[in-house]
Amino acid sequence: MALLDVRNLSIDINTAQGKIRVIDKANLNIVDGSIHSLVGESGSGKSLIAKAVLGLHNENWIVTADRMFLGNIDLMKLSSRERRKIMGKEIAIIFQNPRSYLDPSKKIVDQMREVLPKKLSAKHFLKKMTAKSTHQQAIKELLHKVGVQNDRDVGNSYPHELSEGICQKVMIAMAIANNPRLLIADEPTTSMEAVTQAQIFRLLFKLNQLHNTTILLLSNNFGSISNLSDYISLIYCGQTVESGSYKQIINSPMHPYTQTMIKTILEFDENIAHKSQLYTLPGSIPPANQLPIGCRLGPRCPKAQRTCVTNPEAVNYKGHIIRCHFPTLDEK
Amino acid sequence: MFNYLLRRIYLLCITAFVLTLIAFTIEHLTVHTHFRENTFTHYLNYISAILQGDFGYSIIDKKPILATGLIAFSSTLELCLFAFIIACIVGVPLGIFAGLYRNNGLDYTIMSLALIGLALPVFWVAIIFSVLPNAFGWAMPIDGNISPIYEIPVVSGFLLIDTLLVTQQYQFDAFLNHMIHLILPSSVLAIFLMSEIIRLTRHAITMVMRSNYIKAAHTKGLTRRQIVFRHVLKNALPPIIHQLRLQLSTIISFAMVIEIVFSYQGAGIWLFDSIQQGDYLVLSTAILIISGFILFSSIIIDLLLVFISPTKRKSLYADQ
Amino acid sequence: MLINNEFNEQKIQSPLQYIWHIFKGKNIAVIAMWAIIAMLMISIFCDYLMPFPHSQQHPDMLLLPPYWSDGANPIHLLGTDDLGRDTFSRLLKGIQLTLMGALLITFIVSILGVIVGATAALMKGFKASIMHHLLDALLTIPTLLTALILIVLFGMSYENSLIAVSLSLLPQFIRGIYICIENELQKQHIIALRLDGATNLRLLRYGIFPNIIEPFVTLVNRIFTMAILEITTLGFLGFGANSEQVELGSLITKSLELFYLSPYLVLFPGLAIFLIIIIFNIFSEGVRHSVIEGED
Amino acid sequence: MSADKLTDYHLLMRFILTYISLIFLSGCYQSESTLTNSLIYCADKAPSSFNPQISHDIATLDATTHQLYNRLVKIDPISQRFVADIATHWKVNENKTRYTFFLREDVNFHDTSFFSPTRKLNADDVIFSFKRMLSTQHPYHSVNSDSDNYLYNHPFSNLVSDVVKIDDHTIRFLLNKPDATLLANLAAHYSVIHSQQYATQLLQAGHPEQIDFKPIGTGPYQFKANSSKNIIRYQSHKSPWQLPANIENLIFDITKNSTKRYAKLLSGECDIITNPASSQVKHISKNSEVSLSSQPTGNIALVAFNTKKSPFDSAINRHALSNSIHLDTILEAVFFDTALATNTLLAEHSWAYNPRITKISYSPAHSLQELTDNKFNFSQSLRIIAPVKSSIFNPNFYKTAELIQSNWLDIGVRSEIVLLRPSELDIALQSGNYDVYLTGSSPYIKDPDNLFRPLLSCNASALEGNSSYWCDTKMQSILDDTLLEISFIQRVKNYYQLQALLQAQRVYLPIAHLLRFDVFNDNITGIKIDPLTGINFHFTKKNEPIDMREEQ
Repeated sequence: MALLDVRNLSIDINTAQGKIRVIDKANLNIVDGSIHSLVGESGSGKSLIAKAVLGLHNENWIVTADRMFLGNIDLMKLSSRERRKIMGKEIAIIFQNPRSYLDPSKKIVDQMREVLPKKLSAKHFLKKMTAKSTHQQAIKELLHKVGVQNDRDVGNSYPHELSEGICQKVMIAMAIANNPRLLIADEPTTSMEAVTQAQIFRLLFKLNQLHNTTILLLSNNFGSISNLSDYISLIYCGQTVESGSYKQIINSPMHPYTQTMIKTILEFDENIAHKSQLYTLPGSIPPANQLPIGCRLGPRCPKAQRTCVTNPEAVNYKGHIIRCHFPTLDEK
Repeated sequence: MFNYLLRRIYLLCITAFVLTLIAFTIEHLTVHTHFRENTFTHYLNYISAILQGDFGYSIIDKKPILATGLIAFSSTLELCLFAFIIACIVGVPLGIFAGLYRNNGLDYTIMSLALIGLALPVFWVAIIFSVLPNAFGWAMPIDGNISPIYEIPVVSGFLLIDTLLVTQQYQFDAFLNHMIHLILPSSVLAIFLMSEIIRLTRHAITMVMRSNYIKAAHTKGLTRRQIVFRHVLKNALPPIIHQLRLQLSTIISFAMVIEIVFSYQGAGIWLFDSIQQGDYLVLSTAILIISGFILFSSIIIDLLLVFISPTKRKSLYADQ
Repeated sequence: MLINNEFNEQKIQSPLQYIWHIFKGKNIAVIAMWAIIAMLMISIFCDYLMPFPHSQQHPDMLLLPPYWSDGANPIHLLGTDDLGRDTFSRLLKGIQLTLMGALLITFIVSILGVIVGATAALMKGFKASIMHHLLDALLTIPTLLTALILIVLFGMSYENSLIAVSLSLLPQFIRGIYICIENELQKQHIIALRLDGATNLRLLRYGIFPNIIEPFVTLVNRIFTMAILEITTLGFLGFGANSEQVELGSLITKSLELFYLSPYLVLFPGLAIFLIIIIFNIFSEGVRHSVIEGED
Repeated sequence: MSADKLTDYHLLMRFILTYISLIFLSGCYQSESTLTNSLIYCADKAPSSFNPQISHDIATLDATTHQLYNRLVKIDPISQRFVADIATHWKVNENKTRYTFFLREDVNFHDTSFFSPTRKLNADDVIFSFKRMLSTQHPYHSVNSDSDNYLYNHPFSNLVSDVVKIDDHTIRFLLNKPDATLLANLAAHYSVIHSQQYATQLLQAGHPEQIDFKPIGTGPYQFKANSSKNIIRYQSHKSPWQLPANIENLIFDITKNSTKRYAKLLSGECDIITNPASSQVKHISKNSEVSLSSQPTGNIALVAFNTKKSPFDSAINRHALSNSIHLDTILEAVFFDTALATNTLLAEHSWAYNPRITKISYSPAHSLQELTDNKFNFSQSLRIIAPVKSSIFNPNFYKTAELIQSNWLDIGVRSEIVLLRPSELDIALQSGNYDVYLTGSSPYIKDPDNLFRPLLSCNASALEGNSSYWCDTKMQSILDDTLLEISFIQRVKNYYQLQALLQAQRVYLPIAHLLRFDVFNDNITGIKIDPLTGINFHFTKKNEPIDMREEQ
């Protein structure tokens, strides 16, 4: 059953030069209990989608969508108060460089107490005193769950005294405090070294397996997340070009953009000639105010034809959705 | 932490030494111009005289300058403190509102008020304020720190404290009278201080609101007011305090001007009268007292900042 | 690849033109700019603009109210003072003295400040620490106190008060410049310039100054405001202009005694000071915002 | 987002409400008890000392004469005749050379923190007080006063040869030659009675100068403290021999700025103020809540021409230049019509006033003509000097000088104004390098000799008043004979003749006779102001402020 079902979501931002359609008919279908990764180059609008889903956008964005459902809740019709409740309970999000997302002037343990479910973080003073020990216990447990063993001194220290890796773990702990149904991870590991990256991915994977929390992973590094996620969808300049299960995407990429993405993964077993050119698409990503009409890969697409000027329709091949006029259908 | 304190005190001594140098040159140029023996020995016994607290005697009333100076300066501090409290009570909330609702009606009105507050010449506003109560018919006193009816023996120099020590004779009348005398001058000083605080708070709040941890707080589902009170204020405070410390000397010079208009017996009047009567020895003592205080309070504020904001503490450890 | 002619070619403007383009957009700031120009014109040509020489007495018309209240004489636009001298021309003369004085001070302080500040920032080792400590000590003394001391040393006259105020504001400016340059020096592009073997001067010219326009404008504005306030305060306390010169501050003291008879004599100079300061502030806020917008 | 905005506006409203209520609360603070039994008098200058014998400025007189001390006799304000004070009655021998005074027995001195008397007032105290001024061997003669001070020993030194003690409560004055002005001098502000016991106590303590700064007397108020140089506190006499004063503590608050004094009166911080700025007198008279009392004083503002130097050595030049000054503008611009215009040095209310004096007429054209006839050198620039600070003679010397300068400029006579500090002024007066000197004169007893002698007599130096360096044998002889003249009518005739001569020579150009203004709130009653001896708070009563009373 689809946990998060987003159909034809488009976001217009009115800037000084007029209205720009940043996200053009994106659709996203996240299966409950799976790890769904949304891959796109930086600036392709994937964190915009996350913000739109969370309702975090500010006034001058115009969000229109045919359907945006979280389970059976219609996110479009929620008032800000209900939406805020949803954000606390149902959806959680973690960001890129985690240290800047932790309040520098507060201890970790105080920040975590804020996030604990309401019945635990008591309101009036007396209950607060007695509840202190239960909080301590809950926080200790959460930190252990995310793999932070020395929870006592991490709890009492300030964000600037912790490394990026531990900060990310603390963010994750805070996110899963209310065991949300959906955890959105917006490029959680880009600013970290390889070792901590692997740790974080293993942690996310463990969370998914043990607690069945569906994870929406936003990333621009196709290689690192591909073997982790069950479903992958690719996005380019605000248009979701292709999405499908892991096997479908890796084995039979249909959209030229997916093919190039797969080619960029370096398997070292291939014998690449010394100093040979790595494969890239010609040209570069168009700036926001000069987006090409129709399929936005148009100018750079090796198989571009005249008809690419019109917006391609999404075609579903047994769960493998593709938006291209000339998909390479291999009949295998 | 300890050697941070040590380093600050070391800096303090050097600056204090330079201050005594400046004070000595001024005294040398104005009062003791006729000294024959070379200036170095003269400077030495000047320093030894200061260390024993003997700043010389004023030619007007033959009293030791240091004593009168400290008492006068303490009432200036009272004025600044009172004005600071008023300015904070009014300025900080306005600054927060201006910061939260940037670029809409409320923000523009508050910011234009702040701009006007900064542009008003202090002595002119003091004159207007000294005539205002009479125009509106309030019986608001406009002169001196306390009505001469009350005889207050000087114990600590701070009238707020001294008036409380004489309650058996005047109950709370003296204390109340002094507070009423404080209202007008401190509200004039508060205008300047308020606009300064509003400007600083708004700047700090906008900086904090843009930071990532506020976005994270939104995602945690906290209401706007919870976010403001729990996260924004605590992080916005240190830059405000740091900026105010730099403004301390301007605040004190404005306080002195206001005192002269309201003839409020503080350092301003003390300096003004002694210069009028040609008693220039007072100048070098005034420098030492006022700048000494500013120096000392900047150290205290630094320490306060270190306690409040852990990030400052990080820069502190990193320095070793 | 595909140069589609639908999008007009963006003319690359020089940074100054770009800032000017943004500045034109802010109409309040433009109004303030025109007001400044008008005020400069007034103070430069004030001797010709004045209806009467500022010290000419009209014995028959004493203490006239300004034209809008009854019993006023339209020749004297803003009425006359107790010796029959025309308030409007004294106000113009006052504006000339105060504004010109303040502009002179700001000019001198900014030139000296930049030179000393830059050398202080670029100096290393022992010299820098001496400069730093001297600056710290000077900064703890309130500017008004320094001005008073210098007045006592030089003697009380308008020119001395200008020198005193400029000397008292210099440390503030030097510290401001010092901090700006200090922040710039940490930035990578300066290190890059240094790696190219740029001499200090070239470093300043190309690396630092173009990037510190915004703090520079704020500093100059703050120094100008403090200069105006201090000149008028010294004039008000009687240390600045002597009885001849009609500086705005001393104008207020002279007519303080007549406050109950005709309050206008005290209100007008105060309003003039306030107007000068607020116009300059609005103008500099406008410039500052356009510079900031220009950058990002 | 909008819901949060509403709640924040509530927050803002709540803040504003609290501030407004805070300010209103501060309005009603006046507490009853300390208000009615203390009186605040805002003077314009601090007294130079607390002994009218050695300092004669009006501030000292206000602070001491009626408050701290008593004299042998005093003038009854209504009947203008000499009435008993410490001396109950007195006898005079036929040729008016011996006066005998009989003293009261029940007069006791002030009992203060620094001195407590053991005996009542007797003849020794009176002898001590007068001998201090008369004999140079007296231990206190040169205390606190430079001996060559002309005003200090003049009134008595050539008037009284000796003061003799007959018994504990009677004393006798022996005069050199018969003189009618003894009683006037004894009623003057400077013949006050000090305590001899206090003097000896101070002498033993080695601080004789304290007698003039921590005074002990017999008046209704006693000196309590002089904490800062701006506040003087008095307490009512603990064991008063006269009617006790009904104000418990009297406070003198010295406020130098006249606008500030008036503002303090309006704000209730001063009950009585003296010498308001002349520009504000018109405004004060229109204010209904305060009452203005004006007393004609003998003080006169005048312009002194330096007759030693050309061009003012010739009487024609003096006449011409005096007639070219428009006195009415000076009256209006400097004194704001709060002084009496005058053509003579002597005030109208003096008994020796000569009404048949030629008026000064403002005729610039005629005086220009006279100057050119007298071959006046127009290229020279006259040097006008004046004190930098205002004084009781003239509220603003600089304004007066400016007006004279512009008047003379109209007829082509150039002049420059030089404002001098007191020390520079004395040097300029002694050296005489000035043409015109703006000054005034303030006689301290009613006798016309007290006005004319310092201005006109040859042996009076420029510092003592003769700033015109005027010495004319005829006038000198008139001055000296009238002093010894006994018959009243002859003295009047002599002074008439002197004034006629003075008007012909026009040595001084009188500008105006000054009034003494005092302003007090309506709830103050019983203030007596004598222009020569100062203010008297003995019978002053202060009932509740009027607005309080209406509320009850």
